[in-house]
Amino acid sequence: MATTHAVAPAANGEKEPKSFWSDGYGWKSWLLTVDHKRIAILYLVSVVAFFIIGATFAALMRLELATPKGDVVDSETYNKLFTMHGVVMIFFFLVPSIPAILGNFLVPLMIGARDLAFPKINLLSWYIYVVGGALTLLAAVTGGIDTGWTFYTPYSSTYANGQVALAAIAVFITGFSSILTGLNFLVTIHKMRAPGLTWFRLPLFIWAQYATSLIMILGTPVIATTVFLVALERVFRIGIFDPALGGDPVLFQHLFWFYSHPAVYIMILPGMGVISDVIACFSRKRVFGYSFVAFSSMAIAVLGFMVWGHHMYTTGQSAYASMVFSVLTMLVAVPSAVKVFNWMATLYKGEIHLTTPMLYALGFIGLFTIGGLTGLFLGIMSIDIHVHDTYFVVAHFHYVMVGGMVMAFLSGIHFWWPKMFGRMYPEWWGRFAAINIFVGFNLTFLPQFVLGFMGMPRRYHYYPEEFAQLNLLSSAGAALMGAGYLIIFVYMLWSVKFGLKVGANPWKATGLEWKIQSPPTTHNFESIPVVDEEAYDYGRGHAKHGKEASVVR
Amino acid sequence: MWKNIPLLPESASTIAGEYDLLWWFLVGLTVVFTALIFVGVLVLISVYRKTKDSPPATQIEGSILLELVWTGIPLVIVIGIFAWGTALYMRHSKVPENPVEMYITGKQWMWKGQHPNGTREINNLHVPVGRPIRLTMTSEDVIHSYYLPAMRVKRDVVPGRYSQLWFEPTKVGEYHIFCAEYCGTKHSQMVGRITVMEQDEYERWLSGSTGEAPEVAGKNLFESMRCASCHPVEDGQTMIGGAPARGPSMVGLHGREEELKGGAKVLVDDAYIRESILNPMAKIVAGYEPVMPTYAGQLGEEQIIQLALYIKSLKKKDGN
Amino acid sequence: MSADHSHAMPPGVLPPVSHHFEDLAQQEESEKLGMWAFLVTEVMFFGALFTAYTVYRNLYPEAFMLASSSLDWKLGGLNTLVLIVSSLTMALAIRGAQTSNRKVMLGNLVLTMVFGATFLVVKYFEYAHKYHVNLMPGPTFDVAAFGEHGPQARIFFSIYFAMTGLHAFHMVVGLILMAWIYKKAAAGHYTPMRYVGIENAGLYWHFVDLVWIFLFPMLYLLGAHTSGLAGGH
Amino acid sequence: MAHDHTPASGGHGEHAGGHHVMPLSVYWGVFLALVVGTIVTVWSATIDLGALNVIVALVIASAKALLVVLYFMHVKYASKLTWLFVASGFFWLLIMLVITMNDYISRGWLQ
Ligand code: HEA
Ligand code: HEA
Ligand code: HEC
Ligand code: CUA
Ligand SMILES: [Cu+2]
Repeated sequence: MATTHAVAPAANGEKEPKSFWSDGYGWKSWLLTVDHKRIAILYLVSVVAFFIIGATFAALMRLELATPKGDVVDSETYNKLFTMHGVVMIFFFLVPSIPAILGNFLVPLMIGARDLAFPKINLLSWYIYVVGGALTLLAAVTGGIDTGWTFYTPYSSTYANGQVALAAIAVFITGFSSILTGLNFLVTIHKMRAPGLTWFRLPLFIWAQYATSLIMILGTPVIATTVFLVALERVFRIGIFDPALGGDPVLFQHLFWFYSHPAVYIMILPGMGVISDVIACFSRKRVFGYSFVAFSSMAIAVLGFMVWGHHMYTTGQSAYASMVFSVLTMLVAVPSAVKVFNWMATLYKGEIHLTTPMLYALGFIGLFTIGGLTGLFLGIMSIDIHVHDTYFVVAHFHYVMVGGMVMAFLSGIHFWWPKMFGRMYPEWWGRFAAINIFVGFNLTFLPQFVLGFMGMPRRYHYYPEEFAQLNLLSSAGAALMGAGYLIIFVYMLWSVKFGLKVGANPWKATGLEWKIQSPPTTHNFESIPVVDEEAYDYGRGHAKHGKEASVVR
Repeated sequence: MWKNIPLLPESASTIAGEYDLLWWFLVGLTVVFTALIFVGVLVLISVYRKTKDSPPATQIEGSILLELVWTGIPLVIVIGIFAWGTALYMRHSKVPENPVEMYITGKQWMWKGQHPNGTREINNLHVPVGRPIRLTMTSEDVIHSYYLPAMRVKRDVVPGRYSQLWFEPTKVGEYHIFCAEYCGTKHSQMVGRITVMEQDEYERWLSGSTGEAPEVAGKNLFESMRCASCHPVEDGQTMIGGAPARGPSMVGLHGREEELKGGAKVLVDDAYIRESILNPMAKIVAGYEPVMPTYAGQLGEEQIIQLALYIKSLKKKDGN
Repeated sequence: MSADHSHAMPPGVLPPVSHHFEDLAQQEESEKLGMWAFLVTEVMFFGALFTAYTVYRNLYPEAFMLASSSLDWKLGGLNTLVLIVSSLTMALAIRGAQTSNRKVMLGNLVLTMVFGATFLVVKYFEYAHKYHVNLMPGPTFDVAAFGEHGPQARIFFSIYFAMTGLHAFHMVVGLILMAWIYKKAAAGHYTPMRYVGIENAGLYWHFVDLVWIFLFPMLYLLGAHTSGLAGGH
Repeated sequence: MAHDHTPASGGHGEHAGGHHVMPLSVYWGVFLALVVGTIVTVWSATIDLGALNVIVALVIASAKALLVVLYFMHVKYASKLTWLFVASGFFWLLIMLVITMNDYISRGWLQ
């Protein structure tokens, strides 16, 4: 098992090796595939498409916000923009990003299986995702929705114009995609690990996926039911959330956040999994405190379900309940801190390679720390009173979601790109874009912390003059960051055709996925491997200098 | 250019100082930890960066001691800031004695304010400096949120119930009122100014404005809505023809503990009066029949506030 | 749990194993675990409604009692019994598969479907009645029917229809599932060696029964101790 | 789990430990208990026990549910993993109920 499989890059133009890519070329071979790797590629394409849509909304918003007056679009349009931006980015980009793309591709490879437990259900979940996405876009073009991604009642159920019911149904449908993915991963990880691959030999990416899947199957049904009730309320006026009919609008918030807070951990745990793997590889070291990192994922998943009320401090929730939520919020921050410190310790006495994925991983550590610590501000009742629903919150969540998860996503995509496509992206451009995005990101969102403390409310189309300069700065940063994304987009596409071909293990990484050819064949493994080594066993030969041409020496 | 760009919010209330203290403590904490981590990462990558002759990585399994340290320290810190923040919250939620009572109604997309003497204003609020102000707020449509950044207070204004907010301005001046909860198309224009004035100036301002005192408006409503046909408003009053009143007397009602059918007790406050008018069957007063009709749909939030103010003005006469 | 599927199965002895599984045991365990995970999801689906129910029942106890009394406990009780019987027949059908008793298996599957359909028919009459007396939440809802408690009673009925509607939807799905299982059973797919399919269908069916076991007292019997078991006006 | 996956070659008997055939008497016993439980539920609902009515109804319903889960759904003989899944389903339901109600019940407790 310990032998390295890295081979010299085949000269361009040589016949492609048989792989899952060459297993059929027609559209049917893709749209009817049950191969987890092809489904991952389907997700890659559709998720990136939704990112582009969401980013277009963001670009328009930042353009509008560059000046205090509403001069680009009118208020109603602006409101629709941020609603669609939030809905698309959360439900159609970030939630499925790492799980559905990298998770789908890697979970079977990493645990030595030929596929996920339920390949057809896997394909089904992609179709559900596409249908949900299509309905959302339909809602957007046939009237739009202006409720904010949080769908607060009674505004959404009674007063809002536009296609709220349709959008609610779309979110409802998309939920099933998430549930089925989670269910598939759970069963696969439980039942299909290769012989010898015990829980504590699993890559931390798998632990993270496991914890994420738990949240997906336990939380998502609740949002599904809740938005469904909103749709019913809107169409039939059933009175569940509308105070004019006797209902309690705050109940909606409880149910909504029961899912949506845990969902923010759906949007970070997989990223943390990626970071663990990437940092271990490019420090050529086993992750420091493996079991603590593993269990902290589980702790986050479980505790994360008990803190949702920190979004509701100003609603009139009982002070006692707020207190309970507040203290639990503080506790859930601790396992995140544990992870950050363990990653840093992993760097210690390592052999650090500052490759593109590593740059993103390091960026993640820094930005996630800022995002997480400002989350603590918000978790404290008295502090949240002032900054709730201001740009401070906007900055907080972009730090964790963009600075955290998007960085992790980019890290993972770069890291496993050669495995997925058998080719390497241009490393110089990779690093350039990474630094570009890091700078642009901070320029965009750091000023928003200040804006929030000064009191600028979020979801504001017009804003007072005194906030103008900082907003302009933020818009400029967004343009810079946008340029970074554009660069990545271009060179990634380029690399699919022209990138340097690589062997099985260009990074000389550990893990079963690197022991098979790149890109893998449809059935992944000739015979199911027997695992006899611990996770991240970089001490054993992998890190030795070799003569093979590979990116990491 | 940057000289006249404010980077800090004004602080103009008694709690702003304490708030900002904790705030800057947290900022400090964040800066320290962020610096620790940024610098730590930079140092580690420059020391252990792979070069031609750097040694291979040393494999380290982990360290229980270290894990305990970096679980324990953050734990202590977060519990500490939780305690601090919660103590502050508790202290700040206690309303001082004798606040100036004002009423706010949120409505897409404006803030309607009512002073104790009936003066009304829209999207503005004039308040005296150095006096605690208590706002009783409700909404006529969706959820809004009354936000006074300079006072560091914010409270959601939820339809169907009263929410309260208090602050004590310390600095004369004009500050923002924002609506902080997204409420539809013109959410960003649901803004206004709060003007903090010296006490005497405030009084002059008040007297200069006209407006029917809310109690008077409430009294008129009480008669026109025929509340008076069931509820006595003077001690010992009987109804037309000397019949006993069908409903309880309103005299001295506000602030009293009322006994309900079934033995439960309830404190009569604005919310209870509002509920009694809109949903009389929710709580039945002991000794009375549930005959009062609901006025939901007939009275607006502002009118209910006027009625409540009128009822409040019906104090028991001294010596009785 | 067990990851030790190291030993290879002799191929071709048992029913075909999907290509990506190592052996039949692994496949069966996966399929069963998948079903359980799905049921956990189902608990949370209904859970949101249970939460809404609990909140409003706590806020408006009288209205809930009053509104509950206008449901016909006899029909609800009858349906409870019907479902319990169908659960029994379901269990017996699986036992038939386990003991390779084809007649028992198929016969009980048919019974299960019959009782499931009975439940839905009864439910249909209940719904129809509520519709006629304007107790279906919506524009036609008769708020005046409960006096001052009208709006709160409407919430009760909203929750009633949401919960029983979701439940009835599960019954419909269950019936379709049963028909499919029956087809496979008749074709001889289930043997004592391999019957996860019917077993999983059974798990689903029992779960739906289980939800009803809670719904019945929660929805139908709230007012019984004050207004007696009058019901159904 | 405690499964030893004996390759079942002959086509007779159980090939994995989980396949437990329960005696008929158990099924009928459980069935009877469920029917009795239903009757007791209805009966107990007619007596005014105040707040206890709810509790009685819930206790009976939970007992019935437990019987269904343990016997009809065979959890009694299932792997620890299945137990864990079942337990987590109910645990999470409890989280949602308890923490939400925590807000509603404690409104106005503190000041
Ligand atoms: C990926 C998504 C993500 C993640 C991971 C988080 C993580 C956290 N979030 Fe965030 N949050 C959001 C996404 C996310 N959040 C979104 C989208 C919203 C807004 C929703 C809306 O209204 O639209 C929001 C809003 C939000 C609020 C509500 C604000 C408001 O509306 O008023 C609160 C309040 O408590 C909060 C808290 C936290 C906390 C305490 C964490 C913690 O988990 C963070 C833990 C991490 C750390 C603490 C950093 C690492 C620690 C160290 C490096 C060491 C030092 C540590 C210590 C000293 C403790 N978040
Ligand atoms: C996964 C989640 C995700 C991601 C990746 C992003 C990415 C970005 N978001 Fe988003 N955001 C949310 C999730 C996310 N956001 C959510 C949930 C909300 C709350 C919605 C609600 O209130 O309901 C929100 C709200 C939100 C707001 C607040 C709106 C308001 O309250 O009024 C703003 C404002 O600056 C913003 C900006 C951005 C920017 C600049 C990016 C960038 O990272 C995007 C990068 C891409 C580009 C910048 C576009 C490409 C660039 C060009 C084509 C060049 C030209 C550009 C310019 C001229 C500016 N977002
Ligand atoms: C048909 C007679 C009737 C009319 C008209 C009526 N009420 Fe009442 N009201 C009652 C009765 C009887 C009670 C006591 C039983 C109860 O609590 O419902 C009551 C109770 C109240 C209470 C609670 C008093 C307490 O002691 O706790 C308030 C406040 C009140 N009414 C205000 C009003 C107002 C304001 C109006 C007019 C807009 C009004 N009522 C019109 C009959 C009436
Ligand atoms: Cu009112 Cu926003
Ligand atoms: Cu949260």
